Amino acid sequence: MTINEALMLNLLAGMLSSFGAGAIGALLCARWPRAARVVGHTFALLGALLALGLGLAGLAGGTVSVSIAQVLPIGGVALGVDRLSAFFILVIAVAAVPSAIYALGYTREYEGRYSLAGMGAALNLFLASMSLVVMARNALTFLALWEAMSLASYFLVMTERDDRETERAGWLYFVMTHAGFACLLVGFLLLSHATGSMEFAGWQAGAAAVTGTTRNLVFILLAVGFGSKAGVIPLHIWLPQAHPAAPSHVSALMSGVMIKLGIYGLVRVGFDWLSGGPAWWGGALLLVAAISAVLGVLYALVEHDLKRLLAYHSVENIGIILFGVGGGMLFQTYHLPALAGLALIAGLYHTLNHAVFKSLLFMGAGAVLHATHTRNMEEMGGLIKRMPQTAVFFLIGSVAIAALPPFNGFISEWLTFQSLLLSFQIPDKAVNLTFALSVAALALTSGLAAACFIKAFGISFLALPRSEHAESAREVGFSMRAAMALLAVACLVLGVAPFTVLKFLSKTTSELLGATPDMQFTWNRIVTGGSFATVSPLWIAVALAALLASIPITLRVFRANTARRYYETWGCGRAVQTARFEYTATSFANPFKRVFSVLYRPVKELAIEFHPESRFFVRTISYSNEARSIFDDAIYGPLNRMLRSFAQRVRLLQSGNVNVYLLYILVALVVLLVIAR
Amino acid sequence: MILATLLLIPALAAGSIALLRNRRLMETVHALAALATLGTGLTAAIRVWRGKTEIIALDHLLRADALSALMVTLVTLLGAIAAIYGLGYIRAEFDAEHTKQARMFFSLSQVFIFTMLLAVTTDNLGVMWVAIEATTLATVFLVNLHNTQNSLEAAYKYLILSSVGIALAFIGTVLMYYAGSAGSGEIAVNWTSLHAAASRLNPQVVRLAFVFILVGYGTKAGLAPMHTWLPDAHSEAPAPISALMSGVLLNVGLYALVRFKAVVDITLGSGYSSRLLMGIGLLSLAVASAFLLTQRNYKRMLAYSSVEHMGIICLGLGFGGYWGVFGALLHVINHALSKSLLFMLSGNILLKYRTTDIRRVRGLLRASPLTGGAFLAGTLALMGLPPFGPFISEFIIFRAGIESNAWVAVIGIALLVVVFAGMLASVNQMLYGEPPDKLERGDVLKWSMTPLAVNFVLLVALGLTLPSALTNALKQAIAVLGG
Amino acid sequence: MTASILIEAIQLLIVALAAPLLVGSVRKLKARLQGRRGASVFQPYRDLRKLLVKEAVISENTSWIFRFTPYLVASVMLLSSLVVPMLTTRTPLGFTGNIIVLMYLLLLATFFLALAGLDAGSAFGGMGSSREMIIAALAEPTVMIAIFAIALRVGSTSLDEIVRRGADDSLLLLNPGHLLAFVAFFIVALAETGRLPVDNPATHLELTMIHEAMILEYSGRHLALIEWAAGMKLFLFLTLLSNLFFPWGVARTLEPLPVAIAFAALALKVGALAAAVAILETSIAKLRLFRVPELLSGSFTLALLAVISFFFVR
Amino acid sequence: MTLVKKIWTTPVVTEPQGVIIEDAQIEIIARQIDERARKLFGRSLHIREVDAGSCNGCEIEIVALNNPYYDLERFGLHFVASPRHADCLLVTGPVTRNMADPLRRTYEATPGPKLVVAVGDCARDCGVFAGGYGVFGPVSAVVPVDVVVAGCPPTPPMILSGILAALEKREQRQVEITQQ
Repeated sequence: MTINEALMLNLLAGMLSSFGAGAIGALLCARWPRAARVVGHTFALLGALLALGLGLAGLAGGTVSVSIAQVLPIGGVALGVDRLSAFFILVIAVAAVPSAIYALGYTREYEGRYSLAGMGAALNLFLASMSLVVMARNALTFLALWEAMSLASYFLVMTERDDRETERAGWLYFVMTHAGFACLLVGFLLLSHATGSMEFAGWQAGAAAVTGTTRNLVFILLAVGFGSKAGVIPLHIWLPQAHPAAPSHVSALMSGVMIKLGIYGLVRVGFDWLSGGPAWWGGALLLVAAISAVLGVLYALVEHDLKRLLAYHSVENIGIILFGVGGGMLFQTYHLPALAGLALIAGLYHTLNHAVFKSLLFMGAGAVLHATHTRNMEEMGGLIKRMPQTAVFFLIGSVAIAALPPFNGFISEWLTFQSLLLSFQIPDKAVNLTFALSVAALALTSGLAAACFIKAFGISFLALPRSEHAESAREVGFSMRAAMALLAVACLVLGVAPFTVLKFLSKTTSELLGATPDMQFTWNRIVTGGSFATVSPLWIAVALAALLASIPITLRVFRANTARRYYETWGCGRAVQTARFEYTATSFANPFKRVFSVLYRPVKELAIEFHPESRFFVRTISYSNEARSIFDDAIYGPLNRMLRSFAQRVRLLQSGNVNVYLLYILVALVVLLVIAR
Repeated sequence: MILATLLLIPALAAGSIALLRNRRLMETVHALAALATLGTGLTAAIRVWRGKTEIIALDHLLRADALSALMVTLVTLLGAIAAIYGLGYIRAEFDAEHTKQARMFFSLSQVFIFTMLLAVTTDNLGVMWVAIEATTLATVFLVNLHNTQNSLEAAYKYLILSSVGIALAFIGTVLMYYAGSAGSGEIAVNWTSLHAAASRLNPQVVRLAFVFILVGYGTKAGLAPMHTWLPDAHSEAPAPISALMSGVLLNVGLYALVRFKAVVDITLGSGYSSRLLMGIGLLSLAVASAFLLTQRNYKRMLAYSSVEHMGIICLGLGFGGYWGVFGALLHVINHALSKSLLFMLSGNILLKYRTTDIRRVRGLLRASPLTGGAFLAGTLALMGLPPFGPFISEFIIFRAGIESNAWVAVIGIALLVVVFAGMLASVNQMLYGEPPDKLERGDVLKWSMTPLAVNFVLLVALGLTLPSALTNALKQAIAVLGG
Repeated sequence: MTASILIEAIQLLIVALAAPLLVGSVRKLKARLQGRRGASVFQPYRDLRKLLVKEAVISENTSWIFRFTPYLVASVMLLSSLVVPMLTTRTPLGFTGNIIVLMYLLLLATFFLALAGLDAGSAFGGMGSSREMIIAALAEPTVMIAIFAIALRVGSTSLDEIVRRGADDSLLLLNPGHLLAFVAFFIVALAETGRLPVDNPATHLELTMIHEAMILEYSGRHLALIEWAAGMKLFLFLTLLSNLFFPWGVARTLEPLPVAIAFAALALKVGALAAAVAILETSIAKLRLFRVPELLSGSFTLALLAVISFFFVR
Repeated sequence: MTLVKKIWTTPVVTEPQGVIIEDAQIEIIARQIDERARKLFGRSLHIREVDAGSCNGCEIEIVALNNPYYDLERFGLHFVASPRHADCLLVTGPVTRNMADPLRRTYEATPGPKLVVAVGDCARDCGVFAGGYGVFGPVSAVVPVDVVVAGCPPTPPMILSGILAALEKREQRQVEITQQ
């Protein structure tokens, strides 16, 4: 099927007008919250569906380029869709469609409390700017849309605005993202100065001429800028603050999609704009990937705020994606484009997968929050009985993010492993070793991620409710469940039928790298590196299902006792079981905290209040065990303190004394006169 | 002739208001005069731009080229907006018992407009100097309109510092004149003559003169370290006046500076003034960022933000080249629009909350949605976010910067991030959260706010597009400056 | 084709049926080493049969996860038995996945087992889950690096390929990297299957339990499935150890004689490894929980050395 | 190494089946248990010990069952950590007030079919503790008892034979094993 440009253009126009209508419509309905909610989200849904179409059409080979010289000076607005853009539009849409559906129900309780008009407008703007930013084809268009995206998401983060914590989170988020933007700005300007063009096409053409320090500087700046959006460690600090503060469908979008645009940028930088660089670029990315992945999951492990835990997992997953991207860059450096393609496919596939399961998980967390009004896992428990469907969806998300078969996370992580393992073809011992350590880091990450999601699901959903909130929780409404169901199905489909995506992805990377990736696949099987490795996700799923079915049948055939008797949990015969007997999230994480205490540097506090009569009777015990963030202690804390103390010192200049002020003028005059000579 | 009319309208209005007793009549005269000034100003400006010419009147005393036209447009436009907003604001601030203050306000406002217009339309450097000194005198009383201890102190500092500054500028002007006379016989104290003779000036003296002018008019433009009067004066003045002082008056100071720069660049090459401007621009940015990081008074916050933006404009001028100057001029417009918008809104907030303490202003978005929303938009514009004008002008400036002096540009961008962090924290604090219990909901001065829509629309328009008319106008202005 | 299906069926049966025997044998050998007579090697079969006729007492607090887990765990082990090359170098279903797939399948089982541990809300179960997961997580890097070491040597991560090419390589044991990887993998196998010195499968003390603590709530047929699966897991790991590192005697064709020889070889190799496990378990004490990471990092170092040695010998 | 050497040189100390060293009963009992248990539990019996208030004398004897001399495991008997895994409860001691409820719960927690063997005089009739203020009563007052093994404490062979008796007389409750 050939996709003509008119269709693409129509889809693009339709998408933009839907988002536009949503934004304006929501604002117009400011007086009627319900109408604002419905209008805003319905148009968002429509726009997202059209974006889905646009993404698919683009992946199928459709291209479009729009340029409007009148809007924005210096080159005007330039948009275009190639396969890479189309893929990211698809990623955006895949998360946006369920998010819009979910939001319809989720935001119902915001009516009368928070501005639904503002929220609907911001959501539409957010979706529109995200879909457009990946289509940008010159520097100013990209930067303007990039900032618009940050701005819209900032508004969304600030939705629940009464909270001081939200305020701080919004501030930190916007400042970090703006700092990242500043890096991008400098990087873009340097690159356009060096290549003499503001157009991306010009960069690609002129990149070869950019050498030496400028080239490296551009890479570093852009990597830092995009990295801060992606949330790689140590630029991640905004993520665990902003994601919990935002409404859950927004967290889903931010975590599932927005941070991926950082990945988009990195892919563009590495494979398109600068098209390749020295080995240390890729090596640095691998290092960052390893740190982000391992530390991300470790911080998630000790986190008991469900949404914050998920946010840390985004850091981890960005790390996993970066293994693919960084590995791809290294392969490219060593002129192994086929392997670079494989690595990039792994990274991009994980990008899509993460968008799917992380959105699912955030929505699940949102449903829990909706039902229990708490994000603290220590107050949950037993929700699987009260919210059975949500529990199933969350479980599917957990299994998928833990990269276990037969769900989607497994396939992309498997591909990542393969691409890392195939690195032995590079004839450089130091690089080989880097890859070997990356393999270890990835393996550790996946093990820890599994542990973390056992905690997340087990503590929140299983056993007895730990608080009255959890006790009285009820299943959430239809639209929320429908959205989660869609994503859960997507997790499975992407897990058992990866060929659907790989087909497009291999074309995408071929387009980018000019070489076919080192993999073959059919509808039921993926082979990488010649015969290096195979996997048949479909067969695994089918065989597992068949065996699962056969065991009960076999048991029945052999006339096993099928009687079941329900009785209390075994607790050595103690009289009652309450939720306080249960293992808590803190205790679950404790071994990890001890083993990795070097990284956590935990601060323990134990306070026991004894009975006044006897020390053998305890009145209250409080125990807290907090992990401290190295990065706050080592980077951001000092930076903040330095800036503040600098500001305080400068403030002393404004003493209020006119004589002193006059002195300043005099000093300025004298100094300038001295300089001027 | 049109230039004379332009100056005459505010002058006459000021005189007549001073004689009036009826408050309503005062208001009418004030508003009509402002609108008339706007009409005349626009006509004059358009004539200049259209005809690609300059208007000379009163035997070269008055002269408007493309750069003047730009300034005239800004002064009259913002003057009109502030005047209309001022009607409501003054009504709310000064009841019938305080008609004296109201009269003083209306009358001095017109004087203020007059002096600014004079400063930007005269060709005579001496007259310009006098006009700029007169702006100080006009505004000093406006700053002290409330006649409190704080406002008196602010006015006093303002007067002293501005006068010292302007005295230095006088020395600079004289030196400039001397440089001209010493080099090539007698020349008029006109900018045109000086400009024509620029290549023949004595470079050593010009060097010296420019330092004096930079410090002198820099004081008026609020550049660090001569900015110290600014936060006090701007925060004490009534909102419409702060809006004009911050949005326009600073630019008038800068205008004077730029006029001399054009001459100096011909004599010494652009490197000399560029270095000084970049240095002082960066210093302004740094000082402002430090103050913005720990600011507790929103009017002072806006004032320091002005210092910051003047710094950015200086950077743009310093980076030079077509795009550097283009960006700087565009930023002048953008800053004027956004800052005046914000200062007028700060008047609303002050009326509503009766405090300038950021920590005591909570839940603005909830308490007065319209004011809050506009305030948010304005600060976003000031912080350089799309889709507002400053985003574009800052982009253009820094693009020029990377090409001419990358390190300065990078430091500038880094300082802007600090500014961003500081302002965002303050704005967050004000906009969100629960408003104080006793505060009643709703916006104040609803109808007076309507002209602010002009600022808003223009800001968005400039953020999204750059009309060719404007580009042409700026191009002509750059040509005047020899860019 | 028929032969391949037959081979698969045989493999499935071997794992399913021989797993309890393997457990019984290890126990018997341990008993003898401890100076006891011990139960018959067939005792595990009896235990399983008995458990199947008993009723299942299930905690009221549990959900379907608790009941589903035993079936899943057993299914995963059966599926794994189809993937691991046991008798021949060609497992027809081998294409379903390479060794990484196998490891992730096993992790899937552990995942659900740990969830089930938390399901009843008992402190023991939670404790077991937590400990099981930290060991599983820490073992993971070693597994992957050991796999990397093997993959480097044979140029593949496909289990069939590894066995086939390994069998061709007569100088296998002279390769230092190979031996290092073996030791590393062996330690990991002990950790993964819950053997000493990481976990004591025979403990009665809740506070020292890891695997046992998770399954403390299970009874009847559920317990039977889990015990059976644990046996199969041990069997699978020992088979992997023997066939990946000592692929002697594995049949290259599907003819009856080589397959029979392969069967005998497998029995011998697994038997020898089982004996090694038993001797090890008798001669060393269980490590404290927080010493286990040191053991695992030691094994990780060995595996990494194996990889490094490849790059430097190459 | 010394350990391995020791293992190597120490003979098997478990008495072989068919040789009576100290108490001929063991062998007989063992064989009987073998047969009975095969019928009901398929030659596999998992035991959960419950100390319901004992002086721990009986426990010492029970622990002795695990040592290489008696080596209970060879008969397919095995002590387990959870009543969920158990087929048989071995209860010792007079049931104290605090232990009555836990004992009942343990019984309930054990999946059926199940046996209860009360070990020791105290378990039978509270022994010397009868009438104590903390004593609730004999085991039979709390849970249905299949077999009672008398003795203070009973010897390991007696306990073994108690378990055997339990297997034999499931239908008839309350059997007593006393030293002959």
